[in-house]
Amino acid sequence: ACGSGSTGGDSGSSSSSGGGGGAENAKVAFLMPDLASTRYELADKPLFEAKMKQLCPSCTVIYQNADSDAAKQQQQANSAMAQGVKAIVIDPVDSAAAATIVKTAQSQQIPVIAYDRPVPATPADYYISFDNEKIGNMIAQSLVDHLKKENAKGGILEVNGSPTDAAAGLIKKGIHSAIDPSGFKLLAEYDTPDWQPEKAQTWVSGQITQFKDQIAGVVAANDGTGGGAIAAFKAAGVKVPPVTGNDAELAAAQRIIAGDQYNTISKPIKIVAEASADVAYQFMQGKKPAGKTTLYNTPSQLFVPTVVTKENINEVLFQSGIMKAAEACTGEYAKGCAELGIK
Amino acid sequence: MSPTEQADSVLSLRGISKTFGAVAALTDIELDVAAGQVMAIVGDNGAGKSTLVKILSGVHPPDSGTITFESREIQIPTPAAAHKLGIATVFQDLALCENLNVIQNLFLGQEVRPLRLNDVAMETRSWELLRQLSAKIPSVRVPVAALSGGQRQTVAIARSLLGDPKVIILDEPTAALGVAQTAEVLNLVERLRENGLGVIMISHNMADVQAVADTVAVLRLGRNNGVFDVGAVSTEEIIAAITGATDNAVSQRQARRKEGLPS
Amino acid sequence: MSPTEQADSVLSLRGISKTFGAVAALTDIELDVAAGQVMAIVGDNGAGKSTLVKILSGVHPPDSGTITFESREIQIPTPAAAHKLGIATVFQDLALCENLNVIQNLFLGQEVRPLRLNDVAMETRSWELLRQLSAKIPSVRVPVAALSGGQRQTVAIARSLLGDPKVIILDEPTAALGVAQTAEVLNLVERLRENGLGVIMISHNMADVQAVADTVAVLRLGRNNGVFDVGAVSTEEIIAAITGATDNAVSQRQARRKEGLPS
Amino acid sequence: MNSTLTTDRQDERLSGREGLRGAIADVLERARGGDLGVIPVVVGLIVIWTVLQILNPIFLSSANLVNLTLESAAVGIIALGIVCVLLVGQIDLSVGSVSGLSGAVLAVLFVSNGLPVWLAILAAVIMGAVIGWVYAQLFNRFGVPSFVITMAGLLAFLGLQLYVLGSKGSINLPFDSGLVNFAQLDFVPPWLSYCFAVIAAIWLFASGYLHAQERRRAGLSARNLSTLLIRSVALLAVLAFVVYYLGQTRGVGWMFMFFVGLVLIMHYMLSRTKWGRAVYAVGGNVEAARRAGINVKAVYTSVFVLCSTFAAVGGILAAARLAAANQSSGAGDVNLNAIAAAVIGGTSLFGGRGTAFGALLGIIVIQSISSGLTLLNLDSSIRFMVTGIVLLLAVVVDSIARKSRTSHGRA
Amino acid sequence: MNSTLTTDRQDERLSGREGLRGAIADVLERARGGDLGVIPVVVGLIVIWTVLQILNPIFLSSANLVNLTLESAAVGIIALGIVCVLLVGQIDLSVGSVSGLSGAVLAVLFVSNGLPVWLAILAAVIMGAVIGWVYAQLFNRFGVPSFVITMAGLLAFLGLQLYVLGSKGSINLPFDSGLVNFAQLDFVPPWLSYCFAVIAAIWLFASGYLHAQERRRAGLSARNLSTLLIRSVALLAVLAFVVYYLGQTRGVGWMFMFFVGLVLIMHYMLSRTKWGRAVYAVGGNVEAARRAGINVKAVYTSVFVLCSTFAAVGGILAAARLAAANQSSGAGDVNLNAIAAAVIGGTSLFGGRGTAFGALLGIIVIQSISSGLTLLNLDSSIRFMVTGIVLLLAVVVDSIARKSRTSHGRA
Ligand SMILES: Nc1ncnc2c1ncn2[C@@H]1O[C@H](COP(=O)(O)OP(=O)(O)OP(=O)(O)O)[C@@H](O)[C@H]1O
Ligand SMILES: Nc1ncnc2c1ncn2[C@@H]1O[C@H](COP(=O)(O)OP(=O)(O)OP(=O)(O)O)[C@@H](O)[C@H]1O
Ligand SMILES: [Mg+2]
Ligand SMILES: [Mg+2]
Repeated sequence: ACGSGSTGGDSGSSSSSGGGGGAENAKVAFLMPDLASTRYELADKPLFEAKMKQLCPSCTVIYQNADSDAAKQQQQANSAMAQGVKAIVIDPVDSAAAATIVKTAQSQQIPVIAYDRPVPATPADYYISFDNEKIGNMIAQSLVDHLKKENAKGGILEVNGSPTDAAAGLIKKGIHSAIDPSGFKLLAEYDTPDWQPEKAQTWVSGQITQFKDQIAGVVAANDGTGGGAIAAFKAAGVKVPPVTGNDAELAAAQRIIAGDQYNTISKPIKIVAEASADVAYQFMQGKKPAGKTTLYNTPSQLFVPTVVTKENINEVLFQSGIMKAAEACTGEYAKGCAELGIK
Repeated sequence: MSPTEQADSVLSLRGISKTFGAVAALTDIELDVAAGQVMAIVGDNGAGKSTLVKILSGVHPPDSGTITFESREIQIPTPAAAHKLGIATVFQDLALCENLNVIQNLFLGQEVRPLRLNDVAMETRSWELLRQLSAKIPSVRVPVAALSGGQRQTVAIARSLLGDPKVIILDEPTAALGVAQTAEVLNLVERLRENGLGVIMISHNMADVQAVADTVAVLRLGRNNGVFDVGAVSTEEIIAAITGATDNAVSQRQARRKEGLPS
Repeated sequence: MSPTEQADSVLSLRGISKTFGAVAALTDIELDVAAGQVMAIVGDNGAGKSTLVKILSGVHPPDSGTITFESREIQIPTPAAAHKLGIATVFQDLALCENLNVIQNLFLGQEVRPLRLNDVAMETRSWELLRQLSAKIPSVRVPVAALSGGQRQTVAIARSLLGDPKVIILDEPTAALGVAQTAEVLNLVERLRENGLGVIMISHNMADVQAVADTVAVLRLGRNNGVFDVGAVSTEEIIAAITGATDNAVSQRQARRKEGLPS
Repeated sequence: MNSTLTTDRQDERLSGREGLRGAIADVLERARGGDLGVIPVVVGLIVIWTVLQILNPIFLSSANLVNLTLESAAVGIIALGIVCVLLVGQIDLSVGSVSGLSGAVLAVLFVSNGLPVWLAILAAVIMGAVIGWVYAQLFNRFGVPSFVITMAGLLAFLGLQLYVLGSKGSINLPFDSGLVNFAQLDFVPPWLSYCFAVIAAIWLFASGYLHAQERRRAGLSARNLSTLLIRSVALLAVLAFVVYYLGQTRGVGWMFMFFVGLVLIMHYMLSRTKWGRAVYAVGGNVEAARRAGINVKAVYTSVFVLCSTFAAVGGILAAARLAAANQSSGAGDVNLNAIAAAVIGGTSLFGGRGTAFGALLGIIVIQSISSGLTLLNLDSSIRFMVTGIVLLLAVVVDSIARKSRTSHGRA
Repeated sequence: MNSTLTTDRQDERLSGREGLRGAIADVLERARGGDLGVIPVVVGLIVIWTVLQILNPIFLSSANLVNLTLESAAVGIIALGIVCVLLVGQIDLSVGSVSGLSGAVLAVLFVSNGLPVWLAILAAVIMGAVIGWVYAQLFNRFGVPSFVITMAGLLAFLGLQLYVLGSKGSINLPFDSGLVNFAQLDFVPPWLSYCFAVIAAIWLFASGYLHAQERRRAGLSARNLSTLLIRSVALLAVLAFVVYYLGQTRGVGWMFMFFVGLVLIMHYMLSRTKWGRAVYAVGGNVEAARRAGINVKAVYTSVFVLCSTFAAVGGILAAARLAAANQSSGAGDVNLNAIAAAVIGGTSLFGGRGTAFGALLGIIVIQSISSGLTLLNLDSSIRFMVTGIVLLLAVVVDSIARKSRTSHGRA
């Protein structure tokens, strides 16, 4: 670490080492991992920024999205440090590889808050998340329960996320933890390259020819691939079995309203994003916030997501204000909305 | 044998210059070509003959100078403009598309029935043209890449006859041709002259020049080095103008052969 | 004037045939070239001359037939093999790399000091060679793409002299050359003969053939059509053999000119 | 019949053949010479079909082949545009982004703004054309390599796609809209499919016959009646079999018919119009084309516009097939697959060589591999490896068949 | 001095210039003629640096430029290999996968199997060489287009990478290992950096002087003393400034020095050896090269091996810089960036034109854009759009500078 002793750039560095109290005009980095899910740009970022603005009107948030590339995330972190940020909130592309970023930042006395995904190898200063593995487990479990209730016969298809995405790996693990002991046969599973819905559609189409009516349900790791799976059934002209999702995208909500998709999962992004802004602000002021629990040797706060189905969609997504009925209940979805009482 | 009096010129150049990087390829060239006249341009290798041709056919713009065509001062910015004016050119490097076959090359840019190509008409016409030049091409449906050097040159010459040009420029048209094909091309040049076209022919072959040209313009190192009337000049004089000396490799060789030196 | 008795041959071909698709380019060719002898190969366009050259220089494999070099029967599978045997070739299409400059092209494949190229030595030698052929090349450091047709041909010829060949094959070496350069090349061919090399020269120019060749082999439509001793044959006879008829475009043209018909 | 030689058969070096025997001999001769057109690709295709069928017997089932045809259409249409740019020796790396953007524009206009579907489609297609026109301007004016222009486009239009989708992220197209139906559920009725097959065969025969007549009248060699008949009957048999086999399940999709129709139109344009000649000429030797008086810049413009337009059309169909437009539409391997389809179909990356049918065959190769291996349910690591190997296999077979070309002097 | 003309200046059409004045006139003349080598790229670079600096004043800060140099090294080395394949008119699409695989192999051998680091590096590099060799065999034997071979490689080696990483998915390299230090923390001490700068300047002067002497002795025109001096002093000034400015923070990283060293070696190999000549010849006209007796297959083999080896080395450095190898290493835009760096640096996709320095400049352009826009804190959609536009801007500047080339008859 001796080589990096003099880091920090021209102006920002001198004040950053001083630390104490004044966080005015400070910068904080908010580094998100990918564009495969819309949530980072549409939810996490604006919510975090809004909360930050409220806590510290003169502070700036440096937002970056690494587009699923760990090396790019490293570059983004480095450039944030060159700009003299006082804290980094990072949702790592690769939990293992992010250790470098944590190391580099900590060597410059910049605190790092792991967001959404942990950095197990090198403890960050704080960890705030819901648990991806748990998410996988919850969507799958909800589907399994539903199938059991309906006395469905047959097996399950599993559409995982990108084979080169660490988060997808966690979700996959979670899904298996629910399906493997469920008694339903896992007909086949597929890692969708780049989370592409088209790929998921192609694969599911093939499985429909292969397994015909044995397919009782499909566990898809996010809403995009879930949508691809549904389109495959529609295109094959067969009945759509229950299909899961994850991320609670608007399009998924509409499909749930229309009865095409069985579930998705809504993460309390607002709560998490605001909590992380809180924690980051404390760090920027030079405080050391304490965690609710400790995970991976890191003071942590974990939040629990909610599975959304037709039964609870109104209350979880619409009444809570996460989504607006006016956006979702357009055209063909108006009827479904009316039935579910969404206004 | 042929009219040498200066007819009013179809094409005349004044003060044409062209530089490539550090090399002055053409300096202050003057030239007049009349309808119904064959003008030969001769000169050593690299004298600038092909550069001049390229300027006339719109391939390169000149750096300076004016071109007058049918008494109007014109610009020839592109080869398409030259075509439109009625200037057809056979380039020294032939400029054929090797991936296209003979018919496709012949009619390139002037296809019969643009929206539904008339292959039969084009093939028939191709055979006519090629026969006329006594080309020895076994099939016109092979890509030009598969033709011999002389066969390609014949294709390039045949192509220049297709439109209805007023001036035809031939840059070393017989370089790769066999004796029979050369004779046909010379016949052709004479026919073109009879039809009132202006013909510019570049050649290193003094016999051919003497045979068909009316006037000979000599270029030397990118400059005019005299315009001669073919009837009034001997081969030796032309060669002297080309090489810039009366004592040159050609005359030495001839002298040696006459003296019958051993080999 | 020159030795016409059959020396024992460096290179002889028996029954060489080559087909391209549906075209029989060469059928049953026989040929013998002796050291210290200049063999001219003549023939109409597409007669198969260049194909024969390409077979001898390892560019195409023959379909059938045998090649004997210095009394050993050999295969020439690649151009590199031909180089190794001592067969140097000037191709009709020159085969130069347009992106490389003159020096780089001249020494391609036979650079001086492979691991630390000696540019100075190569440039000096290049100028020597080019001067010797009285090339008019302003600079040897420009890419070949910027040279005129004749300049390129000079480069290709100069290249063939670089190694230490036993047989030199020249495929229409003077086609694009000016009068002075042509004379130099003919001088060169005579010097090569004196140095005991076997020379195969392809040309459409009967005057050149008569000037330097010892024997003339005529190809017609891919077949042997006679081998003549230059001393004992007239231009007219050779032309008759090439065109396959005594009454041909060339003789007609000549007759017409003699009779002085109006152009 | 062979006694008097036609104009184009008089050279005595030609192995003289006419009639049916001649035609067969010709094909064999060309096979020996390596000049086989699309035959090597077909051979490659047969090899990989066999392999995949052995690995999973469902692969050649009617249902799966129907899927295959439908999945080929969108990227196939994009590949058709790529063939055109490759023919002039240029490249377009942005077809993926443009297709994604086009899907996004369609969805936003149609679903979010409630425009009629035809207007939304038109807008997306026009946008594609405009993008191509901009590329062409940059290329013609500044001479920037098309690789870099379109790479800039790849990034910029990906950004625009995200921007257009904006806060929605992913937009569903209604399943009951005509567009989605077209891409998913509309199949040509069996009787009409057979009609198409018959019409194609008759058309092949008639046009061949008239052409032969015309050639004979002009004193040129021509295919004789039996050759023409055999050709047409063979075509009829193949098409009828395809229609029959696909008809076992759902039949021939309209979207696939649309793709085939575009292939036929492009084939005509490239082989039978002045424009097509100009495209090949520019690709073969742009300077020669310019000297022949061809407006080279116009050719480049037309080709870039065509390519981007096809990309937009492909994007619309992809969105229709998925019944959604989202941020990852057009990302991933769309670019690579489209270019690879063109290259596998025999289009040269150096320009001047290739056909519209090549795009059709190429995309079928690519989709067969992808569909065949998707069916195998392998680990993704293994799947990637096997995909690579099978792709290589298909192309090696093709290349071996072509190989003799060089040794016969046609590079 | 100008009175007697040297051998190479005797043609009277040459505008005769010698000495310093001549050198300047020559440069101007070449600028007018559009034959500027890398100058246009440098101009493009200056333009985008100015733009980015205006947009965010941190961009040209020493700390950021140090990051920039370090981030350029890995992909820059890959681009160096790409330059070689492009020079022979081929392409390698698999450099991303190969670099990812190489990182994975390194990590597995070094971390999981506990091999010494040098052995793990050696194994990864050899694997790269073997991959290139296999490509070359396929290319030489079967004549499969390199586009398709390497696309198959892209898939197969991505699969292999996933397979090698196995269930671990991502492997950390220990922070205290020499390799990670080399990529992250090792900087050239200031005195040594200045030494390097001085050595480079002296070497430039000495070699130029000796060369000029030799030329004069051979009767050829040569650069005169003042030109040589000015050149060397200018180089010294530039290098010393770079060292000084980067030294404001961390200085010049050893990894960057390693990259620059490789660039210099490749520059020497390409411009001063027989092999380099053969590479350019094959790219310019492969048939002419073959006829000149060059072993064309060996040249292709060397080039493919070199490219894959560089890809492997780049992959090792990328892993070291990230201190981890994971499934997405080498994925994403590594391929596109490496090829774009080569193309932006003036390498032609059609072969025969390009330099090793082009790869250096090209990657700096690419990384500047990427780093500059990272600093700007934009939405992804806007960032993509701006990236595309800035990239285009850089290259349009470059192309306008080059443009006069065609109008002066050099295509
Ligand atoms: N595109 C070009 N770029 C640079 N220099 C060129 C270019 N074209 C021609 N030159 C130079 O201009 C001069 C004249 O060339 P040109 O081709 O006009 O000669 P030429 O008289 O046709 O010779 P030849 O008889 O050999 O065909 C030559 O020195 C050549 O090097
Ligand atoms: N690579 C090839 N592919 C197909 N056909 C070829 C090929 N090369 C030559 N031919 C054919 O072989 C025949 C002989 O060609 P060749 O080049 O040997 O003629 P040539 O005697 O050199 O003619 P020229 O005097 O015109 O140079 C020609 O009809 C030509 O079309
Ligand atoms: Mg010329
Ligand atoms: Mg020949």
